[in-house]
Amino acid sequence: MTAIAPDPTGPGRSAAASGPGAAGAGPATTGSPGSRALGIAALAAVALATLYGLALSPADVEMGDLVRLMYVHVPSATACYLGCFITTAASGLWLWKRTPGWDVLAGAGAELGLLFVVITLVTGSLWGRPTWGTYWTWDARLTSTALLAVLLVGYLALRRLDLDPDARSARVPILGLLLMPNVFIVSRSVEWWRSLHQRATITTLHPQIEGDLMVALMTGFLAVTLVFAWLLLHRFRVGWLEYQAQRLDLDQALDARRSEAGAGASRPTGDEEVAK
Amino acid sequence: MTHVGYVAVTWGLSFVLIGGYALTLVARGRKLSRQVPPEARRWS
Amino acid sequence: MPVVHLSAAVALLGRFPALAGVDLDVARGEIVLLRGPNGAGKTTLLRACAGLVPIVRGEAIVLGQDLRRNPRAVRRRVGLLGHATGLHDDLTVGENVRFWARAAKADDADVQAALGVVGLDGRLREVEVARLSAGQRRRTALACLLARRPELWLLDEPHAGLDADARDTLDSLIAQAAAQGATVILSSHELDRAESLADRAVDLVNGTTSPVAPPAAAPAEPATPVAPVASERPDAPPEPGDTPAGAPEAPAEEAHHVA
Amino acid sequence: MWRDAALVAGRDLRIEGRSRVAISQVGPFALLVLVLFAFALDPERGVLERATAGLFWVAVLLSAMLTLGRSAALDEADGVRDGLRLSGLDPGGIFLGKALAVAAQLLALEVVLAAGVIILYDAEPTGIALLVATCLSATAAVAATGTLYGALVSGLRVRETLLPLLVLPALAPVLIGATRAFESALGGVPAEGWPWCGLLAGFAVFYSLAGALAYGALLEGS
Repeated sequence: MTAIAPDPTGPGRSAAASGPGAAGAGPATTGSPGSRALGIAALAAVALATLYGLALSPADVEMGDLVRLMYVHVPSATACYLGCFITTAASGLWLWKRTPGWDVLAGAGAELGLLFVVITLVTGSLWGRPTWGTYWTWDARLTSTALLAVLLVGYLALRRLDLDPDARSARVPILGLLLMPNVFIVSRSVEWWRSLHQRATITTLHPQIEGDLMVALMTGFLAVTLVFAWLLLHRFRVGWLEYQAQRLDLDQALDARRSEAGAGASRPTGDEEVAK
Repeated sequence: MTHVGYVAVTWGLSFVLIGGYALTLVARGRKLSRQVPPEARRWS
Repeated sequence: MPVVHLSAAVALLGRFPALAGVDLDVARGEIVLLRGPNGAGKTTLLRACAGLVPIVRGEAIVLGQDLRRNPRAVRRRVGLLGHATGLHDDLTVGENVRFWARAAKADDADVQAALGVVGLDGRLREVEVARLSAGQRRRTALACLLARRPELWLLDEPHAGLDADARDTLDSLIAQAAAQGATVILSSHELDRAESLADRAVDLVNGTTSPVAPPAAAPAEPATPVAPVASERPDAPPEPGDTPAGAPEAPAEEAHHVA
Repeated sequence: MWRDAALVAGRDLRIEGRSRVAISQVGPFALLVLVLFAFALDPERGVLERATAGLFWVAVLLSAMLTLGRSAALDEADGVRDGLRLSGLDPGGIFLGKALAVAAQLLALEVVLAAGVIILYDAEPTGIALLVATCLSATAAVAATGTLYGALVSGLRVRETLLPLLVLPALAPVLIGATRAFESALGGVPAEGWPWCGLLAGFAVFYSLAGALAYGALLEGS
């Protein structure tokens, strides 16, 4: 997260600063020495989490080995909320500062949010099948997560339509700004709704996790956080490149416009003062 | 280990989804990097 | 202080620079005609003066307000008659004019007067706009503009679709408004009519105020086809001082056309 | 601002009254949805009676999509948006006016639908005050949210399909709250419904404020 230091005027400047002299060297990628270090750390954390989550930690007393799903599921859910939060915060900052970097960051957050919400939903249903005997139940958390996925799909659908960065209207950032409040209202009301009827069927979703299991969960968090940061950094840079590639070179376009052939005056350009 | 299938599918699918997304990101980054002048890529 | 002062103004439609450097100064009470072929940027220039298309480069002062900073302060004092009429099909003529007039805080007397001037105060007043002819729609739109009493009139081909009588009425309205201190910028393909109405004309070519050749030089130039000159001028928007340098452009274009 | 809101609301309602789309199409559509529910859920098994509150609000939401689409389309005709930008009307006022016009139409629709569920589904209202309060606050919530989202998608070619995708998930809390409140009022314990009614009112206030603040920026985008 901090690696990208959302600085719209100089995205990735911190990463560039960490590797002076790298300019122009190597193939053209979105990678930088900073992002490579982050990537290595993320891969190491993933390896550690896999080791702990699948081998070193014991099975849970109640859930058995199904607890190993939690090490993916819970950090993913956190990551998707983090993505939504980034989108809302960056949208607000775009509306305030109007610099393109914030808009790119808002899009990156939403896309990562969607990726992790899909993982959350899939792992949640996979956990539900052996636990409740069904892939889907109208549990408050599952339902509000599904709605969150739809909200993200809607935001990205609007975003896809409104691509032109120079003529960008405020509608995408306003929808992005509404994302987090919507997520909050939806999840609160859904939880209130479900708690009235089903007496806490699913409090076992987050059972007491202690000891080695806690260590495994923490390595899961670490891995997902680092992976999230790496993905966000690269998604931001891809978005920035898209912005640069699409950005109108105004000087060039103006010259082209002034020298347009064939559209010249079809009339004598006579006196400026027209006889009255 | 109980429920091996569920555990394997969960972890495997997560790896595939995140890894696939990461690969597409890198590929998109490479493609776009060639279209954009180097000074636009302030990180390299 | 001029009512409209544009200097090297650039405006984009999407990613297309519809205005690529416009210099324009219009004094209070003037009637200025915009000339230029299709696609020259006349409509965009009028809409930009109304604050509907943002000016992204250059200076733009309209009615004493900086258009780039504060377009909303300009808009309510401007009347725009464009290709789109801004009318609601399901409302009658009178209801349409009253809605826009009341939005601009004009009263019903203004509405009545405006409808009378354009000849829509009779039976047509109660007719839904959907059932009007194109010319009647434009007269309704003109009534909306009149009722708002704008200080700056921006008329985009106001003569189009009007019959001869209505054109005469429109011309006398424009002259009358200018005499009372309103400022008018219009574009028209009815050049004879518009040129006799306007105090002066401004030529717009390829989104820029094309430099005007001296009167004697224009017809006398030999018809030598020359490649458009503008591409050889890497300097940005034409400054007022650019005019002599760009002078050959106009005859060259003309020669091109003749050939 | 309120003067501008009244002016815009008057315009929208006058146009709707003139074109009669609300009466001749949206209302019958809503009743048709009620009948379709009856086909889908066998009336003999008592499902309809138990689901009345939910079906009522689903029918309202589906019909509201049509009303909202029409409300947004009004400002896209022939330069009307330019006219609004030039008019000097307060953007917040325009938003409130449009939302008020939508709310008035939805309230009329709800009266028709209420008659429909009483006749077709044999519903027996017990808490009239709660019913009315729920209708008012839920309608305000739907109108404010829908008008804001209508402006978000205005001018896009895919407006009609994108609007439901964006607005329906955001309105999920309204559906939940209004349905629970109605269940309490239709044979339940009315006291249990009032907190839901409060949620709806809060939702309506939030979106009214958000819309009034955001509408100016949305009107600017072409």
